[in-house]
Amino acid sequence: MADGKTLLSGRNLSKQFKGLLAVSGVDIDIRRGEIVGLIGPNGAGKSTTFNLLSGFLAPTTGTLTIAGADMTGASPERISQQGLVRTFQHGSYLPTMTVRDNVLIGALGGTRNGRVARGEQERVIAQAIALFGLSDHANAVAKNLPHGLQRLLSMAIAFAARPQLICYDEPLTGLNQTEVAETLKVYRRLKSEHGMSMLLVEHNMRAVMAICDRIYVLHHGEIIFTGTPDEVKTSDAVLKAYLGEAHDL
Amino acid sequence: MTSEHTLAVRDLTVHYGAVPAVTGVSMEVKGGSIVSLIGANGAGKSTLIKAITGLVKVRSGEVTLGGKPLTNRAPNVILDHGIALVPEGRRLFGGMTVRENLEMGAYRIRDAARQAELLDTCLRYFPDLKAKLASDASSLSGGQQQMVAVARALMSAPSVLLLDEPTIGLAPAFVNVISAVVRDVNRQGVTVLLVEQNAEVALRVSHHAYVLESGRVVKHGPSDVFLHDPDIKKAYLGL
Amino acid sequence: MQDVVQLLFTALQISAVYILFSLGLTIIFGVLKVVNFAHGQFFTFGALVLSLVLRALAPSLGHGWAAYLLAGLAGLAACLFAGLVVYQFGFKRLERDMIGSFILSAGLVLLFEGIMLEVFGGAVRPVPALLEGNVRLLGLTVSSQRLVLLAFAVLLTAAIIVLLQRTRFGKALRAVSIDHEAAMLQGVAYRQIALYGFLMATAVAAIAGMLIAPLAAVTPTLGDSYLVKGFIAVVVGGMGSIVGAIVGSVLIALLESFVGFYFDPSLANLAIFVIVMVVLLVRPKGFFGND
Amino acid sequence: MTEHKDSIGIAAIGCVLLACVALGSGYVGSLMVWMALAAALAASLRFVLLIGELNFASAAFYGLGAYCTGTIANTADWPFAATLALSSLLALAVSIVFGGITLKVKGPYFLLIGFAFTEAMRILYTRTEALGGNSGLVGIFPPAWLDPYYQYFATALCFALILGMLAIERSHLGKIFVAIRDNENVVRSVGNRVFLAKVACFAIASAVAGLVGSLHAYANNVISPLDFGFMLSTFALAYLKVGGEDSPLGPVIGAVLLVGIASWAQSMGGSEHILYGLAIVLSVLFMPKGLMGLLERLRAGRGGR
Amino acid sequence: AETIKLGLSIPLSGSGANWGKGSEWMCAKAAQEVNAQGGVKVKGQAHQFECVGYDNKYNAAEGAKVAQALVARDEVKFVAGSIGVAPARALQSLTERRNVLLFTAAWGNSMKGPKFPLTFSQMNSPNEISEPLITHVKKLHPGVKTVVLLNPNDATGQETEKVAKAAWEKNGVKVLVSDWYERGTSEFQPIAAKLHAAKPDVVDLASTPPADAGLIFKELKALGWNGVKVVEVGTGADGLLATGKDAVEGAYLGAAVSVDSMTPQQKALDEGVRKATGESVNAIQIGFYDAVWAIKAAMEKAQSIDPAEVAKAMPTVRFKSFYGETGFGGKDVYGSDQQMRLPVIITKLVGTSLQEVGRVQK
Ligand SMILES: Nc1ncnc2c1ncn2[C@@H]1O[C@H](COP(=O)(O)OP(=O)(O)OP(=O)(O)O)[C@@H](O)[C@H]1O
Ligand SMILES: Nc1ncnc2c1ncn2[C@@H]1O[C@H](COP(=O)(O)OP(=O)(O)OP(=O)(O)O)[C@@H](O)[C@H]1O
Ligand SMILES: [Mg+2]
Ligand SMILES: [Mg+2]
Repeated sequence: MADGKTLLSGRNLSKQFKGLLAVSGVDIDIRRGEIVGLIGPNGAGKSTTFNLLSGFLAPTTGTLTIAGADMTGASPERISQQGLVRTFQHGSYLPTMTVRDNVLIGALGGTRNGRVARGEQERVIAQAIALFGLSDHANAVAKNLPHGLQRLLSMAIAFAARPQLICYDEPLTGLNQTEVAETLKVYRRLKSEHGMSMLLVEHNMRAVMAICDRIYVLHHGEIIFTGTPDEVKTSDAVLKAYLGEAHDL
Repeated sequence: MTSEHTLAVRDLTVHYGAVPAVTGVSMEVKGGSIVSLIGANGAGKSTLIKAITGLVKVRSGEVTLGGKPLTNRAPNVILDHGIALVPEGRRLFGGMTVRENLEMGAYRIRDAARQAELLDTCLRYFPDLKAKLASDASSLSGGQQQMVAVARALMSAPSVLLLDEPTIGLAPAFVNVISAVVRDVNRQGVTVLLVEQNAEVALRVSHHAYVLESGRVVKHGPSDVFLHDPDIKKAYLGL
Repeated sequence: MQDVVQLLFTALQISAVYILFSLGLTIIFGVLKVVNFAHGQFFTFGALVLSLVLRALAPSLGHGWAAYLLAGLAGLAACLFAGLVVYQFGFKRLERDMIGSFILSAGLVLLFEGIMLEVFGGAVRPVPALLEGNVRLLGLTVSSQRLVLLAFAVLLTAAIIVLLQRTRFGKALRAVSIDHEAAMLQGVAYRQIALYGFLMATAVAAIAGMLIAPLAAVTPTLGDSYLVKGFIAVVVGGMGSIVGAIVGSVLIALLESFVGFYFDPSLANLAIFVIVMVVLLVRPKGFFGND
Repeated sequence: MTEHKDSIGIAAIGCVLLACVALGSGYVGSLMVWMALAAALAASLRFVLLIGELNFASAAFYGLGAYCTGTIANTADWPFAATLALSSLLALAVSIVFGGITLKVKGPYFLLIGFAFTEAMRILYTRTEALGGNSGLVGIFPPAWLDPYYQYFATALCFALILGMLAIERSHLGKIFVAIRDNENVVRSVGNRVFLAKVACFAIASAVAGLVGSLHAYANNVISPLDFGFMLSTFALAYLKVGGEDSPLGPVIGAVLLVGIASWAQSMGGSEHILYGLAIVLSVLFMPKGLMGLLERLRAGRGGR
Repeated sequence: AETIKLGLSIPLSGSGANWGKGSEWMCAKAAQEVNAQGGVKVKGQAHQFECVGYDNKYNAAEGAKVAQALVARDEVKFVAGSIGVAPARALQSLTERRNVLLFTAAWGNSMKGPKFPLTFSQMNSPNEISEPLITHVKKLHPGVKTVVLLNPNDATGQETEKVAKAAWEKNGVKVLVSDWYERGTSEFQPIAAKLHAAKPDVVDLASTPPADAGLIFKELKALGWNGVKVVEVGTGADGLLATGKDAVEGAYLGAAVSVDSMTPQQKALDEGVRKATGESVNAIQIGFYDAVWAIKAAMEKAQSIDPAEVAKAMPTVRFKSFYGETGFGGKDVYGSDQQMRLPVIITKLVGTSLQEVGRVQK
């Protein structure tokens, strides 16, 4: 899998919390320009995997390669410099700052890592704000925004850092269906216009199925299935572990 | 059940500083029924729930349970009247074990046997928690925490249960579990007010629904009407 | 060898006061999230009132247990009243504002010290011991008052641990310390619990002050040096942790005894501050902190 | 718009103090310098508050600057500017090491580790004979050519430092500081070096504190270990809180007011403590956002009507 | 005639508050006596005295503020007393430059001598006290062979230690240990354990404040030690007794006065201080009373109220001190006659009162 198209490659990643093996022997690959989903029941280890990939947790075993460089055990800052930027499941924004300044912090991160040129900051910020539909709220303080806009803001911050790979942890929770549809449109543009890859952890199946090129299914810390959305929908193992019998997609 | 468990809100207005979040809302949750409160982001759903449970101050209007006024009482007093809340963002006691979290839920139940009984019921609803009883609540995954939050509210044996977006971050299978639990609890006679973004889920379990928009009730009626009327779905629910 | 045993025992005795002092600090921090600089003032106030009342009672009751009981109750009552006022009109209004309440407590230190100086004067007040004389124990001589103090420390600490770990009240206190709103939603009357927690801490401080009074220079500045040590004990042990406060206190007492003996007492003070920094580097939340 | 207002406000207060130095007797001049020193120290404290930490070690770095200056003044014949610079650099260097080790710790722990450091430094001074032990150092005078103007110089420099810190706060670096306070994981996740930024913030504030300490030594001519105990940090925090920590003007106004009150209360002997304590208690209780917050409220109230 | 302000830089808060309060009272009392006798008569005019004192909190920074307030704001030309080495040095750095006469109770040797022509000492320092006291104690207890010393780790302590060590050794007593502790210490058990471990014949607590000394003797007693107790510059019995109870019986003090041997006038002053502070008058406070009378005498002798003139006259005056008529000396030790000549009174604690056991008039 070490061809030029592979952006991220995790091998045999495990994480042990005291008595609990939260993630065990996970192999994960993301190619350039690909949108990958990571789904699984609650407590399956999705957020933990996220933390392993983004350097917020050091793996107990395994290796991590991003854009050709070994990133095993590297700090979050290092990994971000290598092109992977993530959001968090909760409160992934800067509450007391304005929307503009929130996005600025993302752009500054990109600037430091050479992904955003010094003169380009303003343009990148404006682009991020427009892209996620925050133009009317550019000067609002983040904590006063409605929840949905806060979600969009956290995506905008990550975007402004201009990474090659964006990892979103449950970005669509708490969005209504119109908002979800809008957001998915943005995702497609991130991929087509900005050439970004994406890793999504999400429980909104309809959205995951609609947007992802490939999906990993995690259960009890192990990958139990990999495939296209259509393959996932028809897999018995997945249905049983995750979707529950009587769920319509 | 009876009207003594009817939760009513009359002409309620809540401000954050000078900004109104809820304006002149009136609503009734009949004793023994399930009512859902739906609406877009920032519509004021959580604010309304917080006002009912005493977490934010009401500027004007009235909250009553079975006719008894409960406006602006402290959250613990509200709970003493049998109204329990599964708050937005879970608010578990990190640093305490799951068991201790559940015991805190039963804080007002002094009878040990009754507590044990309630714990049994909760573990029956959420068998996954059995293995986690001795774990620190903050080490649980998002979904597991959500289950603890619901279970903790049930531990107080409430007569009225308020849930603020209980399915947020839950895998589809667990969404069904929560729906089932809500229904089951309701069958035992508990009045339920369910706040949801996920309008479909909410409408399926509830009898009656209110739609909130910009802090005002813009529509209410029987849930099945909502669920089956395409116009309403389009206009208010973004479905 | 004899030295080492003596020093260990010394450390144990000293740690008794530190423990009582730091327990209060840690409880207040745990429940109210207040770094309470004024804690030492309650300690001092207890000792001062005790000395005053004892002197007033001396002509009629002498220095027996009865006099002590009455004076002790008076000291306790006075401190609880002061604590009540400080909480109701002070800390309650600054709920959860760590910086604000810290400054408030610093202001209270100045205010209280000034008032106590006006009221009680700066002279050292003699306080007779509850139990005079010394006892020989395992080949060591110990003053009886120290033993009384030690016994109280053990009893009070045990009582507090049981209270916090075993009782409904204790669990509520812990829950409140983690998320007071969530605790209220479970039916915990936060204001009341916080007040009780504050008063409990105040009472422990007052009792500690009254027990050490016969062994210390009782002036309006009595609590100052305990305050610094108490804070360090709490930090080393982990703020909000009861066990931590105990371990921290013992550690400081050990340092004070051993470094003081083998090097010099002023170096012991320096060592205590250095140790606190080292401990925090290794364990950024103290030995038992998790918050 | 408001950004300029703060700078102008600070500069205006600075000018008023300078004018008072010119108009007043020698004592008023000294008082203005104390106010300026206090304001700069409180502003340095506020600067670290940008990353969300209460820096109780500020008294230690202030003291370090003062002692460095005192030692040089007593032993070597260095140019004045070099002495100031070295004092500040020493504080900077020590703060980088200290911050580099301790900034992993947060909240009350960081506060109390700073407290411990301050006390450890104080005891260290008392034990060091070369630093004059407990009685401290004497004879720290500004050069003769500056002596008549020293009060202007010190006041002006303090305000320049305050404005300099404000400029950093308004820069991108300053935004990163505030972002760290808000949610450091987010800042980190987009690739900003959080720890480095924290140390930078702490070091800048400490260098300022060191420089102000140096000015203090020249202003008082005499220093002793007790000058730099934890009470100094506590008072700086009180200035900040009474003035209002949200606004850059807060520490300046708080310092001017409280140092003024202290000077006025001086003649009350023991009751000084009571009055001063009462002033702090009342302002914390009735002006939770400080004087600046109160002004804001009044203005908002009038505008709203 | 103008009213002459006498400035004071004294601790009025914290642990030194009582010294300051008593000093303030003694200054005011002396001023009142002078005024009642018709004031200070200079060139046909009778000037009145008035005392103003500010809290120096025992540190240099506050000392500097007090100095500015006294000298620059209140335009005080005479300082009738100052306590604490650090704040007194802050004051001195201003007074010498601004032509202000300064009395100080601080012992710092670095503050004395010809370099500081306007500075005078108002109290016996260890230089004066140690040797006579120690020689006297050795005479009373010829058997003692060994001593341990303890001092607070501050300027006062550091100076006392040097002198005391030399004095004991001169008397053929071996100094086993000389230790330091931090002022403000509250637990003295470890310190006592260490002193006790050396098994000394004498424990000399040198410049340890009385209340601390009481606590240490008490711990020593609990450990079973019972030798000769000395608190070289101990200023009074109250603090010792308050904390030491019966453990301080027999202690020798070098800077206290025995109430039993006081004249009625002295007793009246003692009463006054007791009212103000709750404790008996001590040597520091007496210095403030004496300084006022010394300033008056020097002014009248110089027939001037200019500080430089008054300072020039000061070494040659005789004046009415608390202890009786006296003057200035100290050229042999400090290089100039700026030290008030006061008797060294050696007292011993018997029961609850001090008894004078010796008096050395230099
Ligand atoms: N810091 C920790 N210490 C101990 N156990 C942990 C820790 N973090 C996570 N776990 C455990 O690891 C498992 C996986 O957690 P994780 O948060 O990765 O789940 P998830 O797949 O993100 O679930 P969800 O969809 O509910 O967010 C859970 O059982 C959780 O309890
Ligand atoms: N503490 C607060 N201070 C100021 N404004 C607030 C606060 N909390 C909420 N708001 C504002 O009040 C309005 C209503 O918020 P509320 O949380 O009640 O909405 P909601 O319907 O629960 O939305 P969501 O579905 O996102 O949870 C929003 O505009 C929100 O920004
Ligand atoms: Mg997760
Ligand atoms: Mg909500």
